[in-house]
Amino acid sequence: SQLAARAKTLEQERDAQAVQAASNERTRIAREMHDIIAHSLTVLIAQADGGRYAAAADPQAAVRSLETIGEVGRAALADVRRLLGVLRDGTPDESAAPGSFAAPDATMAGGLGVAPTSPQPGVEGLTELIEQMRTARLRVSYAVTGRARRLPPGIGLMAYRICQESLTNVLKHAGPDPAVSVLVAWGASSITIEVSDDGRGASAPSDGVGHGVIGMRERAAMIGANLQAGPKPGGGYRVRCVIPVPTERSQPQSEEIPSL
Amino acid sequence: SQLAARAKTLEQERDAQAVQAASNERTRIAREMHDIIAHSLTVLIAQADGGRYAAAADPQAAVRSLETIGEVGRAALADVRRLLGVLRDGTPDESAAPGSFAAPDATMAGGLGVAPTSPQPGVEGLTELIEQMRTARLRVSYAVTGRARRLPPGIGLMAYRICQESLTNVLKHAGPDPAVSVLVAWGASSITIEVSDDGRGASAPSDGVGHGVIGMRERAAMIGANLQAGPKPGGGYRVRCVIPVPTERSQPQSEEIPSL
Amino acid sequence: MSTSIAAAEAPIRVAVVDDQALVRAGFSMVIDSQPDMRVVAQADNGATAVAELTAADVDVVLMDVRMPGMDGLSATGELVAAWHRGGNDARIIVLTTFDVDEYAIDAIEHGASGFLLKDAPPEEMLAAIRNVHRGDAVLAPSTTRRL
Ligand SMILES: Nc1ncnc2c1ncn2[C@@H]1O[C@H](COP(=O)(O)OP(=O)(O)OP(=O)(O)O)[C@@H](O)[C@H]1O
Ligand SMILES: Nc1ncnc2c1ncn2[C@@H]1O[C@H](COP(=O)(O)OP(=O)(O)OP(=O)(O)O)[C@@H](O)[C@H]1O
Ligand SMILES: [K+]
Ligand SMILES: [Mg+2]
Ligand SMILES: [Mg+2]
Ligand SMILES: [Mg+2]
Repeated sequence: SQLAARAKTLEQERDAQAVQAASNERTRIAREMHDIIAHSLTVLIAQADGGRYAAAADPQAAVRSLETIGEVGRAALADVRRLLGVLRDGTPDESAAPGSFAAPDATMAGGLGVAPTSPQPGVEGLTELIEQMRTARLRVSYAVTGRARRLPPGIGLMAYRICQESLTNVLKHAGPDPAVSVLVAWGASSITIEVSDDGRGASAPSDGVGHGVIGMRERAAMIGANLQAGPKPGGGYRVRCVIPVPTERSQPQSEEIPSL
Repeated sequence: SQLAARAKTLEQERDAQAVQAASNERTRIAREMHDIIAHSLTVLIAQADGGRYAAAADPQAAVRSLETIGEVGRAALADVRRLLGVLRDGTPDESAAPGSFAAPDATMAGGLGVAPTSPQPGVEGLTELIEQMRTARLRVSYAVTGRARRLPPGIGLMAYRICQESLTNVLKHAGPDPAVSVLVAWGASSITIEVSDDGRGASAPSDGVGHGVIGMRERAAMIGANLQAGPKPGGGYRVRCVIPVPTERSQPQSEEIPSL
Repeated sequence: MSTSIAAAEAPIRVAVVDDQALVRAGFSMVIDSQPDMRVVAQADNGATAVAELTAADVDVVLMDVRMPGMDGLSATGELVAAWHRGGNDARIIVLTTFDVDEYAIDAIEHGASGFLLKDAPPEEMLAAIRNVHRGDAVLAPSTTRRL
């Protein structure tokens, strides 16, 4: 009967969604963990190494590094706490729970959705991120072209995460003392993020098990952005992501919306 | 009606299982993360503070702490990568150094296993969804206006979920034998989704605890879409969502992208 | 010899109980850097702590919650009971990484005098040690607000 057919469909859907929900949950958490925790740890390690070498000439450098490590470590632990809070009781994520509008969509947000206290970073957070990298003794230049405007939070977070992972990768893979440039270019209907360095590029050793670039590609694909990452022909490495964003004209509720 | 009741039961079961699966997964990961990452961060912080305080009397204490931090940080990073390997594909990353990571893989392999490869539904999946609803004796009309084009998967999925939840709500709340119309209108830089019925509307009983509409609103907000849902003045209920999408001109890699 | 009152007073004798040696070492460095306190004992789980601290000459114990074997809450309960019987008024501050609300109440019920997050700034930890030694109760600021 028709009712039985519908019932069967719903049953199958139910089972598939259970599997899908668990799997999406894992991927989502994996991405978020990677970007938050791996980044902090890399900064901590760079600080520890840097402070230790500098201490030979300047003992106070060791103490300054320890101060930074305390701060970055505490911030990372706060992030872990937030992530765990979400994991434990799903608080900020309640909406992803019951209802057929289930977990898969959470991936779109690029992460953990609404954080109760600390807002998710966006493009405006890049200045601070870059400051932090400079503290870790990375030479970073930062330029913004075009006219900045408000972005939907999911997109802003993604732009931030791409820079964060790319800069982390520079610290990890580009070799000693690379110069990096970060560029944010606002176009009429896209924003381009580019992180480019003059380091080891193609000759950097790789263990082939990284999750950073995969995560960036996944985030990008979710919102129809195009991401390229790889060594540059003349040396160095570049990550470039072109993210389509609503044009100012086409913000919701403009005149373009057909009236139904 | 009997149909609505049966559909509702199955829907609830399906949702409950998906929620349960995601929640089990979160609990498990939360435990792993706490044990691995939080412990490492705690060590790093304690060492940073200790070295800093001890440095006043013994400058070498700072250097020793920095050494320890470098080592612990590197081990933690290896642990994070192993955890990520497990999260992403259910197998711990073999190439990573053996270490403190206990065996969650048993749970994983036995349980929900490998990430399924089934593609997420998009706007093109609406035909089938509506067919399903018709099979379940719901009277649905379906119209598409404007020129359809490819959407980023995240946006297509969102459009699909909005229809799915709205039609589910019609089954649940609109009363006996409602007529529903689903409209998808492609604009130059937006896509509008509308699901409208002539059922009980404002007079439908509500227990005030639904997550469907809240979930839709949150997802919409993430990508800068505008969602309206509510009873219609003349009776019935309507959900309407205007989603900004890249214009055809502005697809990634078009001429608009500044060359960097 | 200094004639100041602070130096004349005996330093606060502190014990550190945590399953992670590097955490114990870090806390000990902070504590030992202070003129008015010093670490006199360490233990890496609850059972060892009970065995070694019941009769020890100690004023304040920093006690981790999650440890293999006997956890820090059970150890706190046993130590406080034993000290009470022996007329010893040593105090315990329970430390944890997470679960602030859950453990804070448990910790107090088990007889702890204070509760702190493990990553509380060192100044806060030092102040907590001095406060409970003086007889004041100490809760993590975030906890006090929620209780
Ligand atoms: N700035 C860079 N310079 C040179 N090589 C790079 C750079 N960024 C990335 N790579 C190369 O790309 C590989 C993949 O990067 P990815 O971020 O995915 O992994 P990872 O950094 O090795 O590990 P993870 O990010 O998971 O901790 C790296 O192993 C490295 O070989
Ligand atoms: N088509 C409709 N006709 C009449 N009322 C509706 C319709 N759709 C939604 N509603 C009303 O809006 C409320 C909220 O809907 P929502 O989807 O958020 O919750 P729910 O369907 O009750 O529960 P859940 O989706 O979480 O299983 C419903 O309880 C109902 O009162
Ligand atoms: K001392
Ligand atoms: Mg990386
Ligand atoms: Mg609903
Ligand atoms: Mg412990």
